[in-house]
Amino acid sequence: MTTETIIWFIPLPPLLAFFIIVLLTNRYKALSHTIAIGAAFLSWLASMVVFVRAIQVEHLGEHPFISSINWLPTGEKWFSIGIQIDPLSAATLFFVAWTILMIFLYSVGYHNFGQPVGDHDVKGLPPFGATVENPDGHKHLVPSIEPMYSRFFAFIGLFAFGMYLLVISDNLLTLFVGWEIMGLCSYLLIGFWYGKPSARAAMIKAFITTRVGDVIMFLGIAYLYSATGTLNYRQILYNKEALHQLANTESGFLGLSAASLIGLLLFIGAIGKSAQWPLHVWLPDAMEGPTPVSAMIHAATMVSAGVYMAIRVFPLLSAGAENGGLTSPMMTMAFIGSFTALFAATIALAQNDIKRVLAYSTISQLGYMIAALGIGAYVAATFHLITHAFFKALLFLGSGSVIHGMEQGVLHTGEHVNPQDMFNMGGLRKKMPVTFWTFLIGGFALSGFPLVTAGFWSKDEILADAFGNNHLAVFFTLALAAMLTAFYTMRQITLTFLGKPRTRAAQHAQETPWTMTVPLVVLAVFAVVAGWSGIPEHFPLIGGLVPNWFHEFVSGTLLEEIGVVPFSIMPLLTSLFVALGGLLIGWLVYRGIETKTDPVEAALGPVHKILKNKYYFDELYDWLFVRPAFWISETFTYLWVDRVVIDGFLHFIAGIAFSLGGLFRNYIDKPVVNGFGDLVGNTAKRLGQLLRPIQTGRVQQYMISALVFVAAVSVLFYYLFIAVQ
Amino acid sequence: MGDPVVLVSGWLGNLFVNWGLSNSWIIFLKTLIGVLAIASLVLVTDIFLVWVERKVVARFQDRLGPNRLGPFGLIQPVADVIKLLIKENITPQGADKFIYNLAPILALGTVIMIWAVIPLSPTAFGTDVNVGVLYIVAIGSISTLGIIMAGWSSNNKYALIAAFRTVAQMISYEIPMVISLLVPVILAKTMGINSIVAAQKIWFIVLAPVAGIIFLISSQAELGRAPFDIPEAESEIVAGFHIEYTGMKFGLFYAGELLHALTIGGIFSSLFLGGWRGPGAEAYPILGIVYFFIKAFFIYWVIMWLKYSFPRIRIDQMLSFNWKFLAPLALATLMIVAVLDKVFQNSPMWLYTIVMLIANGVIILATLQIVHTFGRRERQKVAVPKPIAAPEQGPNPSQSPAQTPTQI
Amino acid sequence: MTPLQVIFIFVAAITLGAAVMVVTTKNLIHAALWLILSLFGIAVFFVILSAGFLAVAQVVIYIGAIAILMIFAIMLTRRIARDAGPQLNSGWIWAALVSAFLFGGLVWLMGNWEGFYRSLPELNPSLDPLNQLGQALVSPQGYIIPFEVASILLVAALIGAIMVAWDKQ
Amino acid sequence: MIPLAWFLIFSAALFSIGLFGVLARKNAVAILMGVELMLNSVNVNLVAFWRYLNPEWIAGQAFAVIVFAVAAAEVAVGLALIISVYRRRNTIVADDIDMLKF
Repeated sequence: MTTETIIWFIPLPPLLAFFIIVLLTNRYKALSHTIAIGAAFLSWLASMVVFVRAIQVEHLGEHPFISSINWLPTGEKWFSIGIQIDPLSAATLFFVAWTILMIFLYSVGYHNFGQPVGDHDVKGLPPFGATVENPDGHKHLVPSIEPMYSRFFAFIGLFAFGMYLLVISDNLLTLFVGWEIMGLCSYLLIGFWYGKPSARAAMIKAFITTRVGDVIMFLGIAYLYSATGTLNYRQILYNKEALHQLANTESGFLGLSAASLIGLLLFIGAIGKSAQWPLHVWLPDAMEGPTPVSAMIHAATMVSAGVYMAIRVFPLLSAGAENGGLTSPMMTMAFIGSFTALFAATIALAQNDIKRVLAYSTISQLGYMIAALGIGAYVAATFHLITHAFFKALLFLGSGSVIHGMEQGVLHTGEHVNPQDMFNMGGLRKKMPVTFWTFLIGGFALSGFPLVTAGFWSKDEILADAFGNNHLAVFFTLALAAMLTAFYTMRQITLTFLGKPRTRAAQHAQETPWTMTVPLVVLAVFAVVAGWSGIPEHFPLIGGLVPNWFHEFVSGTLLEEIGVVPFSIMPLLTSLFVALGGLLIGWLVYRGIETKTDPVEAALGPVHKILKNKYYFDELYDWLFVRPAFWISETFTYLWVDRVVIDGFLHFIAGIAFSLGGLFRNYIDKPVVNGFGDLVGNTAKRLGQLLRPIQTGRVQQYMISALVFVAAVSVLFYYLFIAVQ
Repeated sequence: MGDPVVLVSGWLGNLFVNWGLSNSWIIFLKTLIGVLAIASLVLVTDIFLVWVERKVVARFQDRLGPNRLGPFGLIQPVADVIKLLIKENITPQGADKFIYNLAPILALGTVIMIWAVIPLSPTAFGTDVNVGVLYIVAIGSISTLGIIMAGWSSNNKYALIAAFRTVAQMISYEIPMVISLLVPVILAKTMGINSIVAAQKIWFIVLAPVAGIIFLISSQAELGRAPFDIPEAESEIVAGFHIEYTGMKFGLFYAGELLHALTIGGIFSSLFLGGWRGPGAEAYPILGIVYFFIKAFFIYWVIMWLKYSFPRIRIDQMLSFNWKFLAPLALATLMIVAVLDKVFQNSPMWLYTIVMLIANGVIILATLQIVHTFGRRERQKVAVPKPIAAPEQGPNPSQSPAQTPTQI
Repeated sequence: MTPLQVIFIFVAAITLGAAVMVVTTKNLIHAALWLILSLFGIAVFFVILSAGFLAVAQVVIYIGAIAILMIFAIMLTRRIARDAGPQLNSGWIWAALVSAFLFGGLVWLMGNWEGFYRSLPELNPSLDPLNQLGQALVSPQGYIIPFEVASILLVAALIGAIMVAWDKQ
Repeated sequence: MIPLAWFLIFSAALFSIGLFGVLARKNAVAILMGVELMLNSVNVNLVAFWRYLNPEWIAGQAFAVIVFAVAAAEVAVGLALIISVYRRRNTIVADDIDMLKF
């Protein structure tokens, strides 16, 4: 098979799995997950084949794998669907395939496959646990299998289809299709436990918030299409003339060029998808979904899609830039990205929920990438996208494993504690060694632990780019955010794993099954190794040991070669300092905490409260958008416009129609039409009654009447016709 | 000439011509006289038959029979007739008088009507109808009517049951009889009895013995004689359809039955035994009458022989014998004879005869083989010992249902 | 007045009288017997018309089979047969009028036909009607198809009659 | 010499009598008898026409034979129906079998 054919087939197995599970195998749990994982595996295999073939091609950026077919006629032109694997999508495909496969596998264990059916589990709520009896007659609670097990695998199958479609797409429209499919799946999976009111609220919130970004993004796509007549990447983004033309066209909006306006519109879509300020509010609430969902959608793939899209349209964003200068969309991105990075990191400081901390951390890291892109650090953004996907997926899965272990402890002891609150944990290092070590690796990678971890290399590259290109505001903001990141990461690790158990549930936590730990280990390996592909050549001591392959590969995506930022000691020292310093402070502050109070809370006072409440953004949005919307719909639209104006007009029309109808009815229908109908009907009826006695049912009388009639007719006939002649 | 029939006919013709009658009236009167003559002859013979029957049955039963009146008791039937005539004529209450009185007339009359088409000699015959065989069948069905009339009008349940039985039997056995009658028709290529007799240079019993046997058997049933005497089975329904008849009305039934047997003999001899044919019969037609009656009485004797040799069979046996054996066999014979006749119609007489004989032999053998097989199977079915009273084993079965719950 | 005419009038009178009895007599068995007499008279007519085969067939089929069958049916529905009430329905006067009108109309119609008083042609002595009939019924140039259809009809009627009258109990 | 007219008048009379029986008799068997009379009158006509009009052509007799067959079939089925009706409704009076009444 040609590579193109294989690429075409990459997204299909999960889609088929979705339909098969939904339509056929919904009742059979083992069969369903086998199909789903099998499909994921097939896609993974195809992706790996494609990836390997892609890295063997020289100058892949100039000769990508391309294939496309016409799909929808629009006048004289066609919307086409097609595939394209260039270095960027190949790299993305790599981490997407790995994380999806790992998370599929992880889901088996997370949803307690192999456990008994719960005592009173209902669909739409997380499993409560099942009572089992030991051989010695002792009854105790164990985790029970998810009631909607098959449905979960169907949904994540559909999600995987959307993600693969987005990655391999060669145009913005197909990308948008995959984008929206993922939006739908995100909605479905956040609300997977729809019995929980919080999950319902979260799913609606996520959907509507991302919809804001999507609509604007769609405007951008439409504008792009009307401006260029195509949505294909290669015809726009890798076409100097088209870019030049776009950059020199006035959009008539705030003095922006068409390229800038389109870039900004598309970027707003990315803001929604990647949960950047000010559309970040949905992501923390999305943690209501099952943890594999959080890991896959809200850490590794879907939120990365926003950044991926932004990276993909970078030529458009940067169109018109002169010699390292920044275009207006890039400046916007740099500002929003760095602001979000810091802003989310501060909120993460005050969160106690293990998953929420990671959610804010995700927002913060995505801000890093956006900021990097904003300052033109194309490769660094891509690099951080990939490493972040690995270690953040690892962290989420690790947190899921922790929660799972804690839930077992809760079930065992019967203690009513929140298994997600970090202050209820502690000392899990010995209970869950695999989870601990992998979580530690992930945490260090997130913090940017020097030299070893992937996060260090990618983050360092961003800082280096920011420093090297003299974007000092960005540099310092990101450095501060990195320090806070290291701090809250260490806080998390310390509270969760180190010290002593603060609850009985934590004492009885158990290590999770292999289906959950194996993905952790695999991802931990990538969390370390992925960084080694992008070590700058001029790095002290180890630079050049491993060639900076990643930079070479990915930068080939763009038309113009991006120069490597000259090495500078300042950002290196900074990142060393912030990472190690943050970790150290975190450990110092939180080690040995016995109570459930946060020492930082006292230190920060009212600021902590603001952080804890996420800067009151939810309340702000409520006051700013939700209530006015309610007011408009209830009072203005309904009471005034609808009831008074529209209804009044309609009632007026209806009244006229009524009186006309009455006129017709009383003067035309009733006397004329009805009268005629009744006349006919009554005549037939009376005639029938008149003739009824003839139907005696007696054959002989029938025959007599028939014969009399025949006789009469024949006599008549004779006299009329024969006798006359 | 030497033929009395022709002599008398010519003399009568001359007489009527001299009387000045028109031609058609002459034919009418001559026919009338012929009818009367034949009917009288037959009726007189009928009286004689009573003696024959009684004598023969006595011999079969190893006794003497009537022997007091006249030589060999020959006057006995006359005495019987006188006895019957002077007996009281009883008409049962509730009987349908007209039909009750009509029935015996039909019973005897139909038998006499058959003689209209049976040629006694080349010249002495009632009429030469070209559908003579069919005529015989038609008259036979009228005799059925007489019996059902008698049974119904007597207002007696036994009589009615007997009538039903008779009708069932006669209508059933009419089918093989008619089919077997068609075999001589095919062989002679005509339905006129005279022509059939004339065609029998070789007796048809030689060419078609199977048809003859079938005809004989079904005639036995038509007659209601043993083993097919179900209609009048004395031990079951007292005496059958004529239970209520006395005196000469009964006498008519009795005479009709006897005469019917002789009539069957006459039909059989005409159709299968060459009728009046015999040495010198063509030269001296009066000899033909003798030959004819010899053959007819021989068949009559065979019928009596059968009657007094066989026990009565059950009604279901009677019906299954007809529908499952006789009728299929008759159909098969008819088809085989028809085909062979068509194939060999132009071959010499000896070959034709041999082929027909062989075919009939094959039919007989095949039939015997089939009957043998089925008879054995039936016997084996019957021979399986039925479980009568199983020896006592274990607890009494009637008690076991009550015990079952406690055992479980 | 030839003897044949005398016989004709005699037989016709008996036949029509019997037919009238058939449709008027109260006792159904008697009606059946009158029917037999009437049918027998028709057989005689067939003889007069030189259709000997039909005459004999008439006796075999009508008297030997149909009439007997009717007597059986009457006996099987005996309770009705003994019903002493009137055997004509209320509309009999109409029926009589219609029948009379039909008779009158038919006679009047045929009276207008020029062949009404045609006399008897001589039969060709070389042609045997029976032989002719036999040939006509089974020859492809004749009536083989109606004949076969009639035999199929008979078989169907046989089976149908058995099925209809089958007493399931 | 018998003219054709005699036969025709005879058969017309027989037909009318049969028709009267069909129309006026109460008992279903009696109605069937009337039908038989009508069929026979037709047969007389057929044979008479054959004899008087076209003795060379045997059609009249052939049709009479077929009428026999039809009559036999009709009687067999008709009587079977009557007996069946008698079993179910315990009557063979034609006027009582009026389930098709209005």
